[in-house]
Amino acid sequence: MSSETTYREAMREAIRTAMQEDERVFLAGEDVGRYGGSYAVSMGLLEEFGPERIVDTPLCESGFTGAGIGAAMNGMRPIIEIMTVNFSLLALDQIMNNAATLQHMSAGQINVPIVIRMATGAGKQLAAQHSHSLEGWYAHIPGLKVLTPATVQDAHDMIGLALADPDPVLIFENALLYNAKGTLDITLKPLPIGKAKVEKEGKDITILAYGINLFKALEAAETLEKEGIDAEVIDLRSLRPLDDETIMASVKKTHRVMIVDEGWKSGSISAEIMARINEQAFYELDAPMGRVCTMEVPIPYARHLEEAALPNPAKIVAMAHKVMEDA
Amino acid sequence: MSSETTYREAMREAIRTAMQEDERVFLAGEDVGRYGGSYAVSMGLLEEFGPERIVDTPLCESGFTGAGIGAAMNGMRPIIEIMTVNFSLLALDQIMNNAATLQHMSAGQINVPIVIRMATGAGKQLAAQHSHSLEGWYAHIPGLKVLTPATVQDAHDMIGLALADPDPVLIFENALLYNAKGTLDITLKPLPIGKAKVEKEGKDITILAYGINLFKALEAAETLEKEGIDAEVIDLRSLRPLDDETIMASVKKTHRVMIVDEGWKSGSISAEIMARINEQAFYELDAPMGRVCTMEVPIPYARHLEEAALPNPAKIVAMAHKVMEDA
Amino acid sequence: MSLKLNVDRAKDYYHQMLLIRRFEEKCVELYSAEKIRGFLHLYIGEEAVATGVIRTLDEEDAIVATYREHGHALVRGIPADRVMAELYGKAEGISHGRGGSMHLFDVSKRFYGGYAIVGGGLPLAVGMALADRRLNRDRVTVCFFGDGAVAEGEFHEALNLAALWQLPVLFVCENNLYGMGTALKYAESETNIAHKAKSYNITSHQIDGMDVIAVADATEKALKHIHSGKGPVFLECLTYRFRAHSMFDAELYRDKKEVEKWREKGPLVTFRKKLEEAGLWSQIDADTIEKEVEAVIEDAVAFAENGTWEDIADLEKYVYSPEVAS
Amino acid sequence: MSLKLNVDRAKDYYHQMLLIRRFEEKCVELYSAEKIRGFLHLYIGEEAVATGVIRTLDEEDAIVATYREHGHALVRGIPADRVMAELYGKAEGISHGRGGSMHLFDVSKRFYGGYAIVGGGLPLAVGMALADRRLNRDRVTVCFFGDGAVAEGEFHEALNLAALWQLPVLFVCENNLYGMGTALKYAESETNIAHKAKSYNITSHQIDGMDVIAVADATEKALKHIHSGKGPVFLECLTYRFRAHSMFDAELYRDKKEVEKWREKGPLVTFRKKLEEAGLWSQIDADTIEKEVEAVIEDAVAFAENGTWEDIADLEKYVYSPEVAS
Ligand SMILES: Cc1ncc(C[n+]2csc(CCOP(=O)(O)OP(=O)(O)O)c2C)c(N)n1
Ligand SMILES: Cc1ncc(C[n+]2csc(CCOP(=O)(O)OP(=O)(O)O)c2C)c(N)n1
Ligand SMILES: [Mg+2]
Ligand SMILES: [Mg+2]
Repeated sequence: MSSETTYREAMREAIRTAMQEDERVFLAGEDVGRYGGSYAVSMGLLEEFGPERIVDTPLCESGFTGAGIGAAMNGMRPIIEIMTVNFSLLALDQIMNNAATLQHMSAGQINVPIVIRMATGAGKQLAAQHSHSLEGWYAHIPGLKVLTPATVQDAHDMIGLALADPDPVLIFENALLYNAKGTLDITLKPLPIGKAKVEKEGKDITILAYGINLFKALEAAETLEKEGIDAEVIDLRSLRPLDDETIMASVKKTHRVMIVDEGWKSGSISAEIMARINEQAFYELDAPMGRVCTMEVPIPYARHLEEAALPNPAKIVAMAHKVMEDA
Repeated sequence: MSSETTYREAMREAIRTAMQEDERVFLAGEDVGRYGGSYAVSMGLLEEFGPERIVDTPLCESGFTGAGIGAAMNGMRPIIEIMTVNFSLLALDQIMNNAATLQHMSAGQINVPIVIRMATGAGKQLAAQHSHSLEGWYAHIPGLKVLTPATVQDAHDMIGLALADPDPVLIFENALLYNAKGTLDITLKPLPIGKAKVEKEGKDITILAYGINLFKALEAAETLEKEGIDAEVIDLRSLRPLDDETIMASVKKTHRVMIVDEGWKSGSISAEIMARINEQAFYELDAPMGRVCTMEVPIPYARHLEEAALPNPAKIVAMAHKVMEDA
Repeated sequence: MSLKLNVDRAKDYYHQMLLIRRFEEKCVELYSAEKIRGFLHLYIGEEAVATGVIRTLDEEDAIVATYREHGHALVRGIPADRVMAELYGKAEGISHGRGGSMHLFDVSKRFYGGYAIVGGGLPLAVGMALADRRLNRDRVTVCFFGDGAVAEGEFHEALNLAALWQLPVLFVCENNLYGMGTALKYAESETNIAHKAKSYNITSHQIDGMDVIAVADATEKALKHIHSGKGPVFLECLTYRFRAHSMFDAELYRDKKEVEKWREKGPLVTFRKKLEEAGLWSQIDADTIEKEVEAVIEDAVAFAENGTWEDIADLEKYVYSPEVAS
Repeated sequence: MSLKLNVDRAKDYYHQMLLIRRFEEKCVELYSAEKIRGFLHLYIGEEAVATGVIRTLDEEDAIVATYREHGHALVRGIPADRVMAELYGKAEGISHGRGGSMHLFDVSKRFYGGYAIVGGGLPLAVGMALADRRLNRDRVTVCFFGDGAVAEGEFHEALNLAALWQLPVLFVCENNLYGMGTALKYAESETNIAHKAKSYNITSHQIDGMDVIAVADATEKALKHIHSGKGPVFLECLTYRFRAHSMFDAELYRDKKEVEKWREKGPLVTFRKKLEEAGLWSQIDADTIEKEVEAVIEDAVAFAENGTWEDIADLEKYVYSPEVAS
């Protein structure tokens, strides 16, 4: 039952199916309706489901995210679309202080089955205020789950997984992936939240990545292959929880690790992964771990500067060499 | 010229001096004036400087932090007090998207000499929405500097250092430290931003800490001493920039490291420090690094639960043993 | 006195207000005795607001409150012993000791907390009302907050959404003239908060928050308005907090005389006067109520004292739902 | 026509508005040619607002704008070539290619950006005005923003602060009826934005933003009011964007006919009509201005084309100030 489709359409299809199957599901956010969605994910859904279920909100990230949380507390299954992660800072109080804590504060009386989707990442020359990659940063917050679909299949499956989850789930969608094409099989049983996926097996070095960087890592792995380095590439899929098991299993096989991550380097999710490998598989390491992150600058507009700031296959290959050559 | 005083008074003294010396300095925030400051740091300053310079603001964290940034862009040297880090989430857009990026976006035409102070930390049974320790999390953001005064001397000195800095500086003050007593010498030349300080030399294991956990680490080091373990205890002082030099020098001496940090474990500043040691001093390590962080829960109200969630000397000692015994 | 005030109702109001008063007076003692810790924000002086509003609600209506919510919780019928046990941090507390004074929750009573971020509850109330509308439930969500919250952006965002979408929300602003130590005039360019609310095209009234009957009357009208589908209502209740903001407040920002003046028109005093005027006071048997209330509080303290400590092994419980622990 | 509109002034307004129009028409071409990338938000249709406001300012007055700020930058006198080079991402750009279309800065012209977070500029403007007051500088800070920003909490917080502290801020709301694809009526419970602003006790007017003279008149009055120490002023300028929100917008949310109707009252058309009525049109020599403008734009494109790329080695420059690099 598999077909070729885009990341955007896979996501739309998943939302449509969820809305058909469950009256409690609704989608709300800026321009999700009449405009068709800032990245056109919800294009056509207003016509199908009407303005009570495809809800155009005013610009008020804190207000409509908080309203989504309230709706979730009171029986609904909201999908809140924050146009991009950059604007989610305005909603952080609601996300951290309410969505993530309510269950604990109320000793389990309340749970918050909300799904918050947002576009993330740089690469479209949108400059400093529109290019953050904060998914790794959000993964710091207990009470949340943080998903990063990279493939078309996951773009589809993660909507369903997130809606089925009784707790708040954040989905980070790389804006550059919406047009990406891939195979979707809607009959497949989705890989659960919290499971990483080995995308390419290898024995020499483990490359961990998520979101768009998975593809950069795979591209780098091809180059490395030609150079005789057999890289194992893993799609993390979920940054909270992280799949320690899959990560450590790979480390035990390859004994060399690097991480690719679009967050700013200091305090990135790469750091956390390194910390965990240090804690759980230190003696398996043959060399220092490496990471390719975004340079620690507000992302500049000019293409050559933006490109220089971001991870790319060449940087990944270079880091792989460094990790391989060491020791 | 040294005297005994409290952390709170040292800070107040530094603010007073700065205001006397520079007309451009003002203090603004909720209840800094008539109430005397929620932690009484600014008690008495309204009477001395008047309401134009000790500015009570309405409750609007984003608004008054943004106004502080604007004032800094236009010639002032504002000290913005956000009552506690928990409320700073409401101001995060202004902090990350404006304060931290303006210089870069404008190619150096604008700099933002703002100082943003906030109380941080748990331990007062204030529960989930009032007990965050997000200083390590803030250290992810390029363009910011993040200071964590632990000692009375630093409580004083860091105000001056931050005000002298042309860029945005965040100061995180452990609420439990305001009453702490210590020695203040106002004639001392302050240790610069970005320098860590070896508080206790030792040869067996390096314990890195900051803020209130410095004292827990020192207490643990005493216990360890009795057990024959000679710990080196370092006060990080600044989480951005981190003082890699001092950290690596200590690692090269002790070959064993642990970090104490009140942030939630996943994605904590400890993870970043581990990542850097892995990158810069991997071969110096005799054992996996350890960390004692806050448990990954919204902080509960009940004292015994809160205590169980936080780092303490016993946990530090236990982790030190683990790091020492390994290998 | 517009309300059809019969003796039963008078007794009930008096009982509720006295319960809050005595409960919190006991809390002050227990705080000094270090049985209660953390922040403790007393509602003393403001009892008429919670009582007048909440006693007028249907049991299906939902409540979103602030950190100053002991009164609301008690009036809503959360047992005093469960509230007291929570203040002790005991496992028998209504939030199992995890929430404390600022985070009381009782979903069985549709009491949805207890929020300590000023303004943070308002969008939640909007969302709860949205859910009720979508699910065709004819319920109201009541949201309590202080005058200080009015300056926060979330106030603005929430009022706009509620008005724009004509949602069944009753906003109740407890205007006690101060946000911590900051008087309203230092916080708002327009100090008539009801007037501000009107600018969102929300039906809005400023009422005497010291008069439980006025509050109940206004609430009744507001609920009718909301049930008729005409959208949210905003009530600004003028009241005053007799005690410090929290247990750490030196009260430098206001005059003792001002406090005294307000005490004279306190909710219990005002209510008694009205009942006397109506010839009802003698019928409500204040002494009996006083004793009943004292008994309830004694029991609550005993219950809390005898409570147990939540197992430390359960610290990480309730961070994620059990079904999909990960 | 209340304004003392002489020929020089008429020529200037016409020149400014035409410059914006032609500059942006060129931008569209250059976007198709992939010389300009990222987001590009055109101001076409709204030229009268920036022109009327900014030409009335003193050079010491400061400007805070949005991502839709080419017009404001040009009218403020930032050289078209530096703006164009910025859109190309060149080192010669006014922000050295780091900012692009959404982040134009020229502090020498007191042009303080270029903000792409809707509402995010408002608190900055308040703070800038606060600084001016503290430093006894008799200056005004003008803050431009759209109708969409009105729903954001920061709008509320900023207006309250400016009014509460009576700061020298001129708020200019460019109400083009849409925030991206969301019509004002779907965004605000009260669609009269000037009315909303009044609820903060701010002097506030709704004006015809298609009429450059009306805008200039209102600005002149507003500046007088502000300089007299009477606090901020709010101008709601009714205008319309003729083009898509950005280059990615399919414009599904509005009718072509609506756009056509607004084009008929566009700022250039309106101004010409007014000048004709006043017998001034023939004197301003529109052809010459057209040619001047075209020359400026040609030069700007040539300048941008010949520009250089910022050295990649300088990527990390400007993250921290050089004095205390760390
Ligand atoms: C966002 C936020 N800022 C600051 C605080 C600290 N704080 C707690 S209560 C309070 C005053 C609130 O005043 P008001 O809304 O009038 O309520 P009241 O306490 O008078 O009932 C402040 C400043 C907070 N809890 N949340
Ligand atoms: C906080 C925030 N939310 C969403 C966006 C995405 N966005 C950019 S412009 C815009 C519409 C703004 O409308 P308006 O304020 O009316 O200005 P206009 O574009 O019409 O000039 C939106 C939703 C943003 N940049 N910032
Ligand atoms: Mg109050
Ligand atoms: Mg608009």
